[in-house]
Amino acid sequence: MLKEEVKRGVITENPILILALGLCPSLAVSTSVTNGLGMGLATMFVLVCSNIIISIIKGWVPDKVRIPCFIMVSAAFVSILHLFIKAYMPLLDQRLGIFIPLITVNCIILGRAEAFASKNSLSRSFTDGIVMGLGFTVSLLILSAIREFLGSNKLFDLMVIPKFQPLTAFALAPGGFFTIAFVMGVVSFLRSRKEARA
Amino acid sequence: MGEIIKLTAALVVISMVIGLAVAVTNNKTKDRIKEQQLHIQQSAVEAVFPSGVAISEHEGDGGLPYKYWSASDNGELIGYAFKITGQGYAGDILFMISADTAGKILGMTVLEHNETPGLGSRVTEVASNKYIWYPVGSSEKVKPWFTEQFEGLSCFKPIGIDKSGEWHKFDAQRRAQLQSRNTVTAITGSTITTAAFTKSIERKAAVYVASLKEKYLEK
Amino acid sequence: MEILIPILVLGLVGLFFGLGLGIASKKLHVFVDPKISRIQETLPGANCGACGFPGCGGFAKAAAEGKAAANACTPGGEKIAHAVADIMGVSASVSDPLMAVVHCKGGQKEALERSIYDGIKDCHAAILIGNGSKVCLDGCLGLGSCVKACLFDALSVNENDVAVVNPEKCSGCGKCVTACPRNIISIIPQVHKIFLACSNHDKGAKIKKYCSVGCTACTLCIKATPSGTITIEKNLPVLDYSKDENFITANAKCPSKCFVDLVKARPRANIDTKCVGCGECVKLCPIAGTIKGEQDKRHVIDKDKCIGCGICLNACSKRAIALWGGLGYESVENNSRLRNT
Amino acid sequence: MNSFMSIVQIALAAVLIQNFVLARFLGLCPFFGVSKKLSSATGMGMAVVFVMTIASMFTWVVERYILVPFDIRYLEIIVFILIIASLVQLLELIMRKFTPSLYESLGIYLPLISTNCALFAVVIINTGTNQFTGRPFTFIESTINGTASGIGFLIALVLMAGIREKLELADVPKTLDGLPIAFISAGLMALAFLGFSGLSFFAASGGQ
Repeated sequence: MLKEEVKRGVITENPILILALGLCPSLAVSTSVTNGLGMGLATMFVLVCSNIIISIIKGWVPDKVRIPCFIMVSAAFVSILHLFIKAYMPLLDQRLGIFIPLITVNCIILGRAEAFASKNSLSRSFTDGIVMGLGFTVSLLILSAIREFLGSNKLFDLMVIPKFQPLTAFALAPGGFFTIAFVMGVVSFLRSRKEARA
Repeated sequence: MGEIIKLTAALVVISMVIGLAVAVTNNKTKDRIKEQQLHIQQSAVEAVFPSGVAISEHEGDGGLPYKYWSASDNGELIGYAFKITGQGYAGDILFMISADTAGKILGMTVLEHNETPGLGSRVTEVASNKYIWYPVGSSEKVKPWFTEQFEGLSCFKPIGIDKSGEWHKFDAQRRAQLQSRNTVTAITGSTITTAAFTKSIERKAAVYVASLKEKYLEK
Repeated sequence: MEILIPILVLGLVGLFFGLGLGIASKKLHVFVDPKISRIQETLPGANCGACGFPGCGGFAKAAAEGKAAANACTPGGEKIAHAVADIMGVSASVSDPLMAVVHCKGGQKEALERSIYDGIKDCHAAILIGNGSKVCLDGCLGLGSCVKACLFDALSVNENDVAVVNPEKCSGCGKCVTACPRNIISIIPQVHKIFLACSNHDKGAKIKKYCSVGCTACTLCIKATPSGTITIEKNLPVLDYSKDENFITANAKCPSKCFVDLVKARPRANIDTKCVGCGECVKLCPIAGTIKGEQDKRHVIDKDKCIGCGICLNACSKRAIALWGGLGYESVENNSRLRNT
Repeated sequence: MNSFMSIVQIALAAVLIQNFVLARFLGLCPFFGVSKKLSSATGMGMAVVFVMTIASMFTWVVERYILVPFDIRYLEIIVFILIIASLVQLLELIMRKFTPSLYESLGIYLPLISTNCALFAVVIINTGTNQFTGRPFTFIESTINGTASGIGFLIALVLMAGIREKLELADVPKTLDGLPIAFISAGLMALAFLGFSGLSFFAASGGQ
């Protein structure tokens, strides 16, 4: 059952490439693989925790204040995570500086909270949190690998090809858009081929 | 009326519970964060001065800079270190610089910046020769070339910017020639970032060293 | 103490906004007729404007105030008309479900092209450049402006480069009618299965030169159908769908096959043993030679020639003729004459 | 004179040099969601400018008079989120009551904005230091920054909507249809906006 769930999260309902959720951090942070990994795991942690809490308190929160409460829950987890990273992982904090607070408003968390956690039981929202977080991290890694290699000729901050002069545009804003467009194009190509065969 | 109470109660309870959770974590991590920051600051100061030197911290008494470190080698004063902020391309760049009483720069290290990755962010780039399939590379501690090129220049004279190439690619003879002209090489494609360093050193460092020198002479 | 301040501050901010929202929702409450939102939920939400109101929101408001008829939502059809009626507590007379049809079937195989168009895939754009690439100035350009306009994905351009409507998906909302620059799409009741697939106004046989399925206004179809059901306007027959006529005979009689019959295979008439051979049916049958047999002997129907128009059914006093077979055949009880559309 | 110059520089930076969508990647989810039609794009853009201005004012006041004196700046994220979400809902109610016509055109976008990363980001930036004067944002500067960022978002959104409406007619390869082609056109626009990066009026940076 879990394998099927993971497949759903990573492939069929991948948050970035298919649902087009959580684009802001994925483009901003994917300039290096270590950043991407750090951001992916941080988002996964916050997503899972907020999914759990929201599925617990969903019945109890009056409908009028539903949105403020749900966002606040995820904001709380982000602040806790932010303090935790500042205290124990200063290097990561230096790199992901502005992007950690942005996790709260990352459309995935509120998207999943609204669409999924507020309607399903705790265990299902927990798995959904993990699965969506995994999908987010995987696609983030793909994006950042491409951008880091093309943009600054590095992978995990180690040089890759000696004489290759990197195209710095890929490390900048336009590169982000082009990379995600390219990856989405490939994904939709594979999907249409699979549908054609099925 | 009941609905309003229910509404407010929900919001208040949730924000209080969250307030508690975050406050507790903050308490637990507060001193840890302070310790981290101190540790970073300490290692920055050590990186700026030659190793094996006695470093002492001083509170600037009202004058500039409001906090600085002085280093002396078995009693004889070598120089001062202090933090400077330059305005880079994408915001402030905070860096630590040390200079001897004559204004000659001893060492420099970047503390904080959010320059664009791949361009301005190369100020902290170490000209490493480690490749992905040969990650071991040279083990000795390599200083970032951009800050290393400032060593030996004087902060009293204007610092020129040479765009012909990057310092870490030059041989010793070209580097000596640059040093004599008190110029540094710019990172390709980010002159604004390079200018941020040279300008703030010319203006701020020079003033700091001058005021510290007087204080030293009075003592 | 360290922990108390944040809790208090957050609690206060929460209180401030909780009260703010609570009071605001109470005091600033704008009376919104609950019926409007309930109606809105039942509507398809396509905002197609077929009901004449600005989108579903506009229609819901008008319906709740009783200004709009419950069945005005054509795409919604019966289901929604009944739902809206229940909410409003009025009875909803179900208007006939409608459907769009494209009055052209001259594609690559049939119609000549006078130029090769390789510009933007849009009929409006093609019209700007020398009024389209087809010799026939009224034909379908097959570039899909109607396809893009359709909200129900009912229109598509077939491999012969002519726009075709899928009756199941079409809700008759009329978006495509306005989208087609050549105005060759019209809305007809879904009960009718036959329509004229040509909108060319050229005189006489001129059309034969550039379109093998073009209508030459030869008026044979008018002769084959009861008077008044088909009239000629600017060299083109116009079918009057309000009349009780299934136009099967018109389709059969048309020499250049301009009509399109949505029923894949028509049922065939069959004479059983009750036949006394009175010969009445032979007189009325529009296709000569389909019914054979001598006087007072049981007559036989030639299955290939029979077009299933059902005229002989009523002519037979002994009720000896019945319609058999047929694919996609819909029998509509209350409409006797159209029973065999 | 000096503060006026920094206001113009802030506005310029927020609209052109560090455009919210094209340079800082903020607010992409609504950006790609709403930019299909020009009318909805302008509506959304206006709503964002409106909400950003009010949110900047509100959060600046809370920051200066509540967070800083009590030294609980680490609560920043939560308090701001609470303010933004409730503010948007409050605005929706107020607009529905007092300006129904405005509510008709902007109303549907308001819930969409409350979860918009750009809104939250502008608020966080307002608490940082003003890069032109080195000192923290003053009240006017933070409001101008909010409005200018909103206008930057509006400009990018309207440009994008214009392009995407033209894209409907072009024959895009099947695999790139939909979002990928929108991303490519956004990438090209980002490339164009990169041209503004060197732009700075008055004194060169670090002039003061």
